[in-house]
Amino acid sequence: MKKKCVAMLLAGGQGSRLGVLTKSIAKPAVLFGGKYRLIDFSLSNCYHSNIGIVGVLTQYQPLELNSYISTGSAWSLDNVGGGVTILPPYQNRYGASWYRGTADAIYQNLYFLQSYDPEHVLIISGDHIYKMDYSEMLNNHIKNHADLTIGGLLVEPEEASRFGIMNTDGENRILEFEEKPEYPKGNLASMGIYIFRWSVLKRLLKEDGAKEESQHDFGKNVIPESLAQGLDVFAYPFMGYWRDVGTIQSYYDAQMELLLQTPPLNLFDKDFRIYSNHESLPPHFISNDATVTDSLISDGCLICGEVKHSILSSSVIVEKGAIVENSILLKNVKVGKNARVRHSILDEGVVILTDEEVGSADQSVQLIGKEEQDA
Amino acid sequence: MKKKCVAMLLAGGQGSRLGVLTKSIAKPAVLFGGKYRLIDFSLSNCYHSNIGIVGVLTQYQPLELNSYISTGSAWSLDNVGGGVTILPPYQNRYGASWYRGTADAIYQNLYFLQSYDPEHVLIISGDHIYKMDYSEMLNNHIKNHADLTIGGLLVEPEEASRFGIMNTDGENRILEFEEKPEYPKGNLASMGIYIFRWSVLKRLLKEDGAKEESQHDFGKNVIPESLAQGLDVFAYPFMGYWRDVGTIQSYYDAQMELLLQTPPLNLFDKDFRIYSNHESLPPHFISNDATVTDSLISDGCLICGEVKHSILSSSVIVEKGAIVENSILLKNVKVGKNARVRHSILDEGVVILTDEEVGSADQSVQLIGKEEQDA
Amino acid sequence: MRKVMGIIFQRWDHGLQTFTMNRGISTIPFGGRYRLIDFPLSNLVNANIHSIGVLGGAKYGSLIDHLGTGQEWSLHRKTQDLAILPALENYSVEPGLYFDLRELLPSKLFIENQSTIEMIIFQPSNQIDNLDFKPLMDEHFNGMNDVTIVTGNGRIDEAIGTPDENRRKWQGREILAVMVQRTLIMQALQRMNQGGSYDLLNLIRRNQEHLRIKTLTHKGYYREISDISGYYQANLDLLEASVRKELFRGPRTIYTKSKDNHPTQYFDGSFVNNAWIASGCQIAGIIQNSIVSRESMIGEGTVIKNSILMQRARIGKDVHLEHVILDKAVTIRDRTVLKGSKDEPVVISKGSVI
Amino acid sequence: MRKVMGIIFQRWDHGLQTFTMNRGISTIPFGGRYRLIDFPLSNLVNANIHSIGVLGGAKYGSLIDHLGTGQEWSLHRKTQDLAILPALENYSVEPGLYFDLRELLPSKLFIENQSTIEMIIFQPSNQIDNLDFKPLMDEHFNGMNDVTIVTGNGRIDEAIGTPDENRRKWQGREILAVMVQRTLIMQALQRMNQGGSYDLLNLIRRNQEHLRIKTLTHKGYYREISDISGYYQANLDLLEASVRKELFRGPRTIYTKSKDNHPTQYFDGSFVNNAWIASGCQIAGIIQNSIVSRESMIGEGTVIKNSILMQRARIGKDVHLEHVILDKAVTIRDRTVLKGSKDEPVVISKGSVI
Repeated sequence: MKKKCVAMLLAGGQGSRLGVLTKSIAKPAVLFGGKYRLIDFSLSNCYHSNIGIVGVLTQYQPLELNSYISTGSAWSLDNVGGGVTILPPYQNRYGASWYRGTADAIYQNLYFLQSYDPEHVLIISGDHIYKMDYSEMLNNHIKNHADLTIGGLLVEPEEASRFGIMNTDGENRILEFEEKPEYPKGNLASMGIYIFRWSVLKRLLKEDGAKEESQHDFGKNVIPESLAQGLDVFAYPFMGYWRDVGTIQSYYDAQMELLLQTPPLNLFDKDFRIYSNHESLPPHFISNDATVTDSLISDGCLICGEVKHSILSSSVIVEKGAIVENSILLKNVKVGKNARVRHSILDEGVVILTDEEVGSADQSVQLIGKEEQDA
Repeated sequence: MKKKCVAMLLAGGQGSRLGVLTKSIAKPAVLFGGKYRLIDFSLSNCYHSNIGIVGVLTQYQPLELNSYISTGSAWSLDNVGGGVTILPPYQNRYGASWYRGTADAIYQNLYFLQSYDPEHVLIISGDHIYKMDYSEMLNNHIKNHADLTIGGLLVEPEEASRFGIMNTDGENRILEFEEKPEYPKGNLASMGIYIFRWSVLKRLLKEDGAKEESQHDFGKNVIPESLAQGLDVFAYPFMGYWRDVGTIQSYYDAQMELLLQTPPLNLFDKDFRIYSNHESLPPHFISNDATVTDSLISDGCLICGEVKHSILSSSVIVEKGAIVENSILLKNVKVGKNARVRHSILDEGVVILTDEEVGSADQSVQLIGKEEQDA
Repeated sequence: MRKVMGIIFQRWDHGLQTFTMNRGISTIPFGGRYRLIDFPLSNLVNANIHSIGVLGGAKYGSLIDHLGTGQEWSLHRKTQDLAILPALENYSVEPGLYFDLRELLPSKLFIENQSTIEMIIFQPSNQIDNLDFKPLMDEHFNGMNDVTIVTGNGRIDEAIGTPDENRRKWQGREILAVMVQRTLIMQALQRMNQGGSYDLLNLIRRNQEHLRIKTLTHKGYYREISDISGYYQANLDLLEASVRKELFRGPRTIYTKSKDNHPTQYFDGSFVNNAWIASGCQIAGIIQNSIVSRESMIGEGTVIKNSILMQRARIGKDVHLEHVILDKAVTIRDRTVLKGSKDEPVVISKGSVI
Repeated sequence: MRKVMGIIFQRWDHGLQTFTMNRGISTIPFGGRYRLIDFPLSNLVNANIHSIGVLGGAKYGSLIDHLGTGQEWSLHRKTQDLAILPALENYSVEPGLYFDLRELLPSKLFIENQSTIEMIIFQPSNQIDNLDFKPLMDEHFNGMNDVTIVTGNGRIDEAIGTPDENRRKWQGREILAVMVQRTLIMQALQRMNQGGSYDLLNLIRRNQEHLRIKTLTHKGYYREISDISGYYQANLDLLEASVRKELFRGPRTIYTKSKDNHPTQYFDGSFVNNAWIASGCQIAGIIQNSIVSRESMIGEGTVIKNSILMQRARIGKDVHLEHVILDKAVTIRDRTVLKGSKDEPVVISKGSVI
């Protein structure tokens, strides 16, 4: 059955700069804002964009991610004859191979795309925080008769060298694309969101797959090649909220913004909801001895101490006399009596003992994992 | 949460002796009896045995199999806090590796088992045709205080050298295990169904994983090692219907048995149903020009010719004047006008042209795939 | 994206009472594996309408069982795509009304809350067709219509007739669906407390001078199922290749709750001709010009002609059935003979043993 | 494996009518995110009982919406684990009966068909407890009982009382559940056409000489919810650590339809104490000794004490609520003051704007 647009979501990344947070789970499965996982944003965007078929490419520590995504029903993406399909690396009669890069991951699953034979293919990743209706970008792509359209975001000029930078003409046609340039000429950065005409993508990937010297990466190989071939490549400037949470500091900052009186990312918004495959847990309980202020508290928490300007994921316990400030506590963290936690991120299941102190207001954010504790 | 028994289903096999049938799908995904896939039998057995947690290990061409299994809801196995989990090979921070053998596949997923910390682990494969209540075998295993119990079947003595043969004492304790012996001493064959005490399995797999010379296979390495260590290893003799459909001939024969007036495997039985993740299709239609006798016909078929002693999967078309005899037609096969199909297996999507003749009563069963046709 | 709501309502079941002792009209089995509601519901789903209310009525058990969470129709529980709307207590559908808006009163909030909805499509639950609502909706919106009425084309209308010639007609044609701007429905529901009219069609007729009303004609196949003979004929229509093709082989699927049955088994000596046969049957006899539903068993020497068998028929040996309709789970003993006529088929009610 | 069936029935809702205008008693919200039926239903699921019938009654809309296909309770559609059983048309539950078997008549087939079932557990839908049926079932089967009656322990029974002292008692204690061999229920249903008795408890009393009847006592927490003050008190019980622990932190989960909400946000200046608070709330005010359900908003300067807020309360600024129960989606304007007493809390009905 022919489809207009099918999405491929790259969810294989390790995200090694997030340290212990990605020790046993892939980056798209990292918790955010108390109850979400990073991939919720891309999958919810697909739902709101009316994209009914999503292939999710996994490779690194996929167990938790796979069972989290399941059939996609949490994002209303479990349609008859479509929905979410998880695409791990696989073995066929010619052998077995891991995904060697973002482009190779799609290349190895061309047969999946072929089975839907879409007109266009949307390629996104599962580790950015944003709300975006991809169907507007698709309309733009179609209107321009583009072979490739790249989502772009204006970044601070001093940050531009961290991104792929697109230099465009007045009609958003991309004249030049530089991956992480030392001396950027502009500040329109690629968001890693691509819409390809399917026939073009198929050809480009086959060509790229045959090149031994290629790193099989969209930013480094396929995009520059498209421009070199003189294809019609356009940018689609995106004006909304967007955060890359690839480092501990950016992961911390993006979450703390949720505590503002009017957060730039409104997760209470009913019109563009971010869905998640949440656990079913009882309400949280705040005891007689507790104080909670300026915080996000999830289901199943038991708060008997003081919680200030912090985000608590589900089933966190804060015992009597304990103080938690400016911190992010992931699932099942336990803070013992009279302990003090400041300016820290505590990974799932971390236990802070009675009277223990972690973090301080002066240092940079401290990330504490279970392993560090055991060591 | 601690569980009594968790099942691990090995579904990574290629089944290369089934030729084109497993070109693009794994053996457990091969069609059987019109609408089933081989894995339906093991998964339905799990449901009837009240085993709520099943890890499915996939590796070879898993796409169709993964989406077929989905959440396990087709077998009522999608329980909160359990159900079916698909376990593909994966990458972690130490690297990536494919499953090197049946034992290695379980070894690489010990953390999955650890998360349930069961008392016992049932290991089964996804490519045999049988109905079995594993809970009876489990009770037996517990009653014997066994470290390992192996499902066993009496086979014809002349076939014994194709199997792992167990020589037992009067109480079913296994004294000796020989993998495919040239001169078998008995005829109690291993069905490849194992129940291990979890603590013992964990230790054996860790030891086996460390041995460089091991093929990491249960039959070749782990079972002999258990006996060598003097563990309590018992056989559980199974008396019911069981078929291995690893060759074209056995695949054909097992299905043709379904057409007997009283088939040895009754799939109309309501008390021990075999479930499948079936497609939703309209009824089949038998036209004025058709004759259908002694056959199984699936949903969505359109029969205008003659069908005798054959099994038709869904959406097969048999045009006017065509004759189909003693054959198995998989999904979406089309037999053109006045064509003749005898003693053949036609793979999914095969088209037989007008007036074409395939197969003959004298030859052995002929398997026809799309590729052979195109060539 | 979610601008249109669909509402499917129960109809007066007087002509079909043998079938509606324990079920609403919307869940009468049809065509071997479907229920009547599958057709209007699939019409909505195929037009990408993801906000659907189904009037449940008093005998709602089979409806709940059939619809489940709507999964089979790609309707999702999380985004609240499908709701079974309870009718007023002690309320029963009246004859002669196109759609009684009082039925919607307990669900006023359901309509009120979905403030982004612009237009509502009303369809009856007892109609067999495969309507393409997409172009109809385009015409409604592009024409800035207040009301768009979808009618059948005259010829079929005259051919089948209806028990009450005055109802469900517009400009002399039978009405298949009505599209109305949501604001008009909200107004009508508000005014009802003040004694306003409550039949949707009367309401439209009465206000036709103030409204922009257009009529569109569906050229394809349709049948209204309001009595036994209409039910019988609509089933037998499925033996026509053109009808099967339009309903089941076109681009728009008719979805239903599917059952995981074994393929149908034909034994030596069976002889089947011009028949539409669902899964899970075991057939040893002769079947001609008939519809056989799931899990039916037909014994040796038995002859079944021009008949409709609903699910789980158990037919013994040497039985002869002609022009017969069997409701679900009927058992017919060996050597029984039942013969009706084309115009008056014999009807055997659910669970009977004959 | 599937030897036991559970049936959950509606109760007379006279004392709770402010809550049951548009819903049955079984779907009254409780404890921030639950509905009453979650407790008996989870009790059955936790005992591995996978054949459950729930009486739907006339106001079944919220029940269908809440139960869906039963997924959240690990009940499966394919193996037909959960059925919503329609009551007789125009039938309403009478007071003073333990369980009126007439309600089961339309579902006779549901019980008849499941011939492998040996025993049926009957539970009311308006009871808060976390019963472990496994040992109770063992005692029933091992003792070869015909009937096993599960009662509360006396002390709590005397403490709460019931509007009608004569009903739902056995040997002076309140009845939490009754287990009856299926054959006895089948017989009773057969005889009902011949004018037999129809109250399950009367039936048992009348035949007690011929039956093997045992009584077992549940030592843990329970509350029957039959009037406003009982409802109020049972909610506030959740502020006790021991009750929370027994109901929600033990080995047996209470399942419910869960909602995918944002975590609750506390703003600067909020002050919350001894409170049970569900997800999706935005809290700027002061809350003490209260239960706050999902998606409630509490404005600055507002004080809420000893109150129960159901879902989607919208409370403005500088409001003062004490001993108040708000049904779903109530809006309270700025500076409103509402005060009830412990024995007579103020109750505001669904959707009100005050």
